[in-house]
Amino acid sequence: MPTLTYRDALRAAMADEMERDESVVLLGEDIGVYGGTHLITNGLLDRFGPKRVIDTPIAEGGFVGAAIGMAMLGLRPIVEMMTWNFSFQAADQLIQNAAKIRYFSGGQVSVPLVVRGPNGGGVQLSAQHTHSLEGFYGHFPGLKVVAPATPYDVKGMMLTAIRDPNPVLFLEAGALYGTKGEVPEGDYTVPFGKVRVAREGNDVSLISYGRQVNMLLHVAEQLAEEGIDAEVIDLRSIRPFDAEGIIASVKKTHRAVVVQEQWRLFSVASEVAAIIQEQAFDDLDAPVERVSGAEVPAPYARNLERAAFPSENQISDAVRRVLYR
Amino acid sequence: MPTLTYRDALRAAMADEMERDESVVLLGEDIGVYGGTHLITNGLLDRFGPKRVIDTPIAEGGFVGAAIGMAMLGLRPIVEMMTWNFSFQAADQLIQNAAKIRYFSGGQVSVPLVVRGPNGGGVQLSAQHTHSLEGFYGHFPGLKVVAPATPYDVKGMMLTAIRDPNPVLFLEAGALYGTKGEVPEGDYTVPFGKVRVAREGNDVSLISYGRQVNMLLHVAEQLAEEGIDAEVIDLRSIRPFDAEGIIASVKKTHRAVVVQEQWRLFSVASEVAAIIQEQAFDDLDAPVERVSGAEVPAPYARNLERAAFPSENQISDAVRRVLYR
Amino acid sequence: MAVTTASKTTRSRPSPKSRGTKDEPTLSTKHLLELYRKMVTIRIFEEACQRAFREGKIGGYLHLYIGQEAVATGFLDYYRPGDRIITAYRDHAHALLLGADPKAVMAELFGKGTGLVKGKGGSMHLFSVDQGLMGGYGIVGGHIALGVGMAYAQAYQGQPNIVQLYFGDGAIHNGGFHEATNLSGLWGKEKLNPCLFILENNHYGMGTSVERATAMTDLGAKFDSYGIEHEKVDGMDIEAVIACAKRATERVRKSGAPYAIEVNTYRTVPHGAADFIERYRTKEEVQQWRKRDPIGLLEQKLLDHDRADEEQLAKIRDEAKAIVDEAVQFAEESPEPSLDELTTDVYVD
Amino acid sequence: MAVTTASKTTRSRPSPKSRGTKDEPTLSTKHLLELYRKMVTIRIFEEACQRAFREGKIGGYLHLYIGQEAVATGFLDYYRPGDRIITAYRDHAHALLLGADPKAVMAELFGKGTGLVKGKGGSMHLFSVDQGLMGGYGIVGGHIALGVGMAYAQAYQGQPNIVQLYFGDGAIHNGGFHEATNLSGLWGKEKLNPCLFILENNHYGMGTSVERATAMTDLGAKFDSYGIEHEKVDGMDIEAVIACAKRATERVRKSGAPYAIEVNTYRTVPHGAADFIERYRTKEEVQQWRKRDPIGLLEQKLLDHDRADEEQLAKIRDEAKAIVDEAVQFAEESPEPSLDELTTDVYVD
Ligand SMILES: Cc1ncc(C[n+]2csc(CCOP(=O)(O)OP(=O)(O)O)c2C)c(N)n1
Ligand SMILES: Cc1ncc(C[n+]2csc(CCOP(=O)(O)OP(=O)(O)O)c2C)c(N)n1
Ligand SMILES: [Mg+2]
Ligand SMILES: [Mg+2]
Repeated sequence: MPTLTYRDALRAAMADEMERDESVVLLGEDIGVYGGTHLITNGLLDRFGPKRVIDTPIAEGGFVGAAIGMAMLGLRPIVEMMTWNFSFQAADQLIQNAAKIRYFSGGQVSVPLVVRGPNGGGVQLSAQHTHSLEGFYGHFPGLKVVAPATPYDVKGMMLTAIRDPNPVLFLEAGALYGTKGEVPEGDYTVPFGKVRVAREGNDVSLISYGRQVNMLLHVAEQLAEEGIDAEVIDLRSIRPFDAEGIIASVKKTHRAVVVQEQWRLFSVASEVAAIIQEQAFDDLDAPVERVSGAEVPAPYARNLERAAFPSENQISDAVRRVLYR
Repeated sequence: MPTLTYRDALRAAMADEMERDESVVLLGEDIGVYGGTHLITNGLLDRFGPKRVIDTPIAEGGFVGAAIGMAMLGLRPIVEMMTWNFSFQAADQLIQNAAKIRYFSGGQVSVPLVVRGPNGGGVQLSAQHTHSLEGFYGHFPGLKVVAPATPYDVKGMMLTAIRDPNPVLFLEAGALYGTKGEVPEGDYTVPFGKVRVAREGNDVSLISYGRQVNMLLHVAEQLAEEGIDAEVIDLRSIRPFDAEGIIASVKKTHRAVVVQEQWRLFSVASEVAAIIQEQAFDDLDAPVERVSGAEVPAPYARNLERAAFPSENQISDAVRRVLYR
Repeated sequence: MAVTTASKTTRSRPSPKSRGTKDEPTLSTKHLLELYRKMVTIRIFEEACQRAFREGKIGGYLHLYIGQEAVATGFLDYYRPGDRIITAYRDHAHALLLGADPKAVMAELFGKGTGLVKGKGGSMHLFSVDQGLMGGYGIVGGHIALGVGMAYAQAYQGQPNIVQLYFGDGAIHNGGFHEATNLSGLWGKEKLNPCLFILENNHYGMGTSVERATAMTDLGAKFDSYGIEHEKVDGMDIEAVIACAKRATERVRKSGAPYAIEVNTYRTVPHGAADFIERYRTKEEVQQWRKRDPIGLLEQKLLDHDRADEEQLAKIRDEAKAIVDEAVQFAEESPEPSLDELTTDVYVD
Repeated sequence: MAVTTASKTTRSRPSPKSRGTKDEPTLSTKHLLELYRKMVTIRIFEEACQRAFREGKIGGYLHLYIGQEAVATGFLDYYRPGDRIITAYRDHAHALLLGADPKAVMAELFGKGTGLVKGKGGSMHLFSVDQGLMGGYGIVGGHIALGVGMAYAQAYQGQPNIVQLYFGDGAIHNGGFHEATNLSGLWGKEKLNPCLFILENNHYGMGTSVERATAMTDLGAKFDSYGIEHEKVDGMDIEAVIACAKRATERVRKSGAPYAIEVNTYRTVPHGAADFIERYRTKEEVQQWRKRDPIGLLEQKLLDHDRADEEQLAKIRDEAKAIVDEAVQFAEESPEPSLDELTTDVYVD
């Protein structure tokens, strides 16, 4: 199987579907002439022309709203958020329109929209440019929210997203754009709502999504040396939320550590812990541990930023705690 | 002690503080000439004049942003969100500026801002006008988020909010504006970050905030007839989040039911359940139960809306489950 | 608020001195009577809503179109199959004019399962997609970008259709207006935005007058910032609206580019059916505008120029009343939505 | 990108034919040399940042002011104690001109505890409140309303001060601009908004030219929608900027009402220090603008009119270079922030 970067796999999915389906159009800031600030859309303007690769002014609310209108008439727009940090300016459109129009129209319209872009931190972008918004948007029924962690998944999930008749928020891990992995050529899809067992294990379930999954795999290797056999669960999709997949793992391991870059309060990890104690209460041998971002806006300085995000040590310490070691 | 409505107690707090402190100004849509669409600011324009009671155009992002700028120079603006449903248009200002400026300025500025208004549903306003956003905003460090449930608290907490040097999102339960309660005259404050034990009990902790607290008190009375002695905890403040207060109650009752109007995923109830299993794991005799709003945009029809929100039956059933009755 | 019943309507006819109807009508009698029937039906429908709201049969927010009937009636006279209509929450008239069954519209307001959107949306969210109504929306400024996107899609798909995008004077100060109209102007340069902006300037956003919302009160001129040409029209004179609508819709259809109309109109009822105090405007002001009531003016014109007699008009009003009464009865008798409906239409599965 | 070093700067002086410096300078030699020193210091500072970024000593986003020096240098020449300055993320020049210690500014970019904001904000978030700098902000359109609110607060508190509010051509299409400027115009009618809008039109928002962002490219004229008067100025000619700044700041200070300047300028470096490909503009275009480099133009003027000789200018550049070198050394040697700083400044306790 060919190996591709996360970036190229993402581009391949969009380009392939644009070849197949005239109704797919791209909108966003500097996605055309500039080539995309993260080069995700590089070359697509030349291939598909300005009617389908639409450079927009800096008006997130406006072009997301316009894309919703396009989707209501049967186009399949893919909107690039240059980064998800700018999506707060489009929150009204995403939450009040995209998520709800189907419902308050009594099912008369659908909104086959994809909004995608990088999120998460790690490169010193500081407070306004560092957010992990899976839980923030995942709260709203009517939206689907996914967070692929591998080149394989990003292609398969993007194809699923474009073909999904519902609005999909596609939160990419910007830090992973350059990472490589095996990616089949041609058409394949990865369904939403099913976790991925990234590593099988019996002693503890390490649960996360996006870029932390790689960190968990690395921690799992280290733990193996201590004789701890960790299972790594990649949530993949935040809404729909695969409680079953999580519970299946915990019923096997009886212990769980949930890791996320986002803040702890009212977050994805809160839900994972809540669901586990709800549905696997008697199987739990220890409280579910959470390792989250520090409860501060993201700092700029390298050392502070490092301290603000989950570290491998924090994770392995949490693992030892749930194993009472 | 005089009895006041929630509405009048709220107005009294703002008016009293405006008398005391020249730096307090009000901004919002139709808060002046119109008297406030919920009459919260009724009469204040005549008392304090148009420089301090500022009617704004329909530009939530603009006037919240302006209020942040005012606060940075030492004013103490209180912004009315006609309803919190409109705050998505100001989400960028609240999350990117109000919450973070102090941090990314290295502590050089503070933002003594209050943004207040009704939230929650129950009067058939349907999908775009029915949200309970405590968890949504509570996720962000730098903000304080509170949700008073009684006339006594709404006055005491508003005074705390105005005097707080940090941005405070004050989420009122619109459905409670007309409810009456004892409210001391003059100056008193209710601190943030401490739960209120609305009813003492030993068998189970019923935990919520805002308008559901009254429902819980009513359910508790009914349960008493079944010989179930329920404690009712009013969270009062969502960030800061009083884990201690919650844990203290659960260590006594060993059982908890969390109730909220907002959606279940990534919510306040998720966090309450997560915290309890984290900090009171061995004290729990049953999984924490959650009763939340249905995972749908709010419907208009009366019967559908009723079905979309937590009911007394759902709550008492949950109580019986945690008591294995 | 004094409810103008259908019969009272005639009384709100202007007194000779204030007559604006000297010149011959330009439209055929048939056409004029048809427009009269439409406007009267809307008026009577809205008045029935008002009563039902008072009786607690309609919940939530209810925004009536009373006083503004000539606007949608005129512009939608140039609706062509395939055109898309989008507006805010003051949307009953648009649905009725596009041919939605008054029974289904009223049932929606009553929150019944037979409602236009199954009782899920209520007054603010009327949709009749097959008839071109892409919705009523409740967030000020929020629907404008949607209309601009629809216009792009129509052009992209090579349809000969346009979007009629209605919004209020209060929405023009919202960032949503600015961002969307700028996109429309930009895309219009490539003939990719056949969008007709219809700014219903009824002089107030809730209780805030235009003068208290902006330092630049020539609202139509705000389209200059986006390279979108515009004109103004008297929204109380149905013939003026018709003439404007004809030109404007043809222009947009031909050019594929946006165009804007500032309609000078007035709501002679409170902002919402729940409002009663109106400190923000005087009774006199409302009275003055009532003299230019679009239905009253048309009646005057029809009578002055012997295009119709009292009897004909009364008959039309009675027919309209019958339709509305039937709609109310249907709504009353319709069942609530089934509880299964709670969880449907959240996602397309 | 070819970095213009201070010495190269002189070489970027316009060739005789393109000379825009025929007429006598209007400012005193002392003043001109002071302005030269300021602009050169900014230029050399930015060039040092560029190098440090390449060496990985500066992280995150880094936006340089190269080519635009005359704008902030001119307008801040009329800064008065108590005035408030707010801008976007291209903010190094503003901090230096307001008197922030270059050492602290550079240390901030290096993410050190001795930084202007303790290493917490980085390049995009420079604050020096005591000197009037109310921040650099990273969200396009997001800071404009803040400046308008500050102007209100100053008037409310009866201070004789104004706000200088800087933003870019890309921000003007954002709803944040529309809502904030409308409030400014409205509040200005009551003398409650002494705000000077300084639109730095460098012709591109990242890679998107003004022509590709709006159908109406006279950006200054967009202020008409808000009842705010405006003018344009050549941002490459420091004397023109100074003359404009004098008038404009006095006007706003007197009137308590907003006023807007569209500054015609250009960034002769890529949008961000990390960018290298620039498909969106031609080398020729950049070269043309380099001929009107504000520093080069001023040098030319000084020399043509014998206000200074090469030697003097070289000396000023060397002094500036020494200051910047010292700042870099200080930044290098400064310690990282203490880890306790992670959790401070989240709330005022
Ligand atoms: C973003 C937002 N803010 C506030 C409101 C509350 N609100 C509903 S209607 C309205 C006035 C709108 O006025 P206008 O646009 O002129 O329409 P009209 O009611 O006059 O038809 C307001 C402020 C809202 N729905 N959305
Ligand atoms: C709301 C938002 N969207 C997108 C971005 C990404 N971005 C950063 S700078 C920039 C261009 C801004 O251009 P302009 O306002 O002209 O300022 P300039 O960089 O030219 O000084 C963009 C799109 C952002 N910071 N904020
Ligand atoms: Mg209006
Ligand atoms: Mg620019």
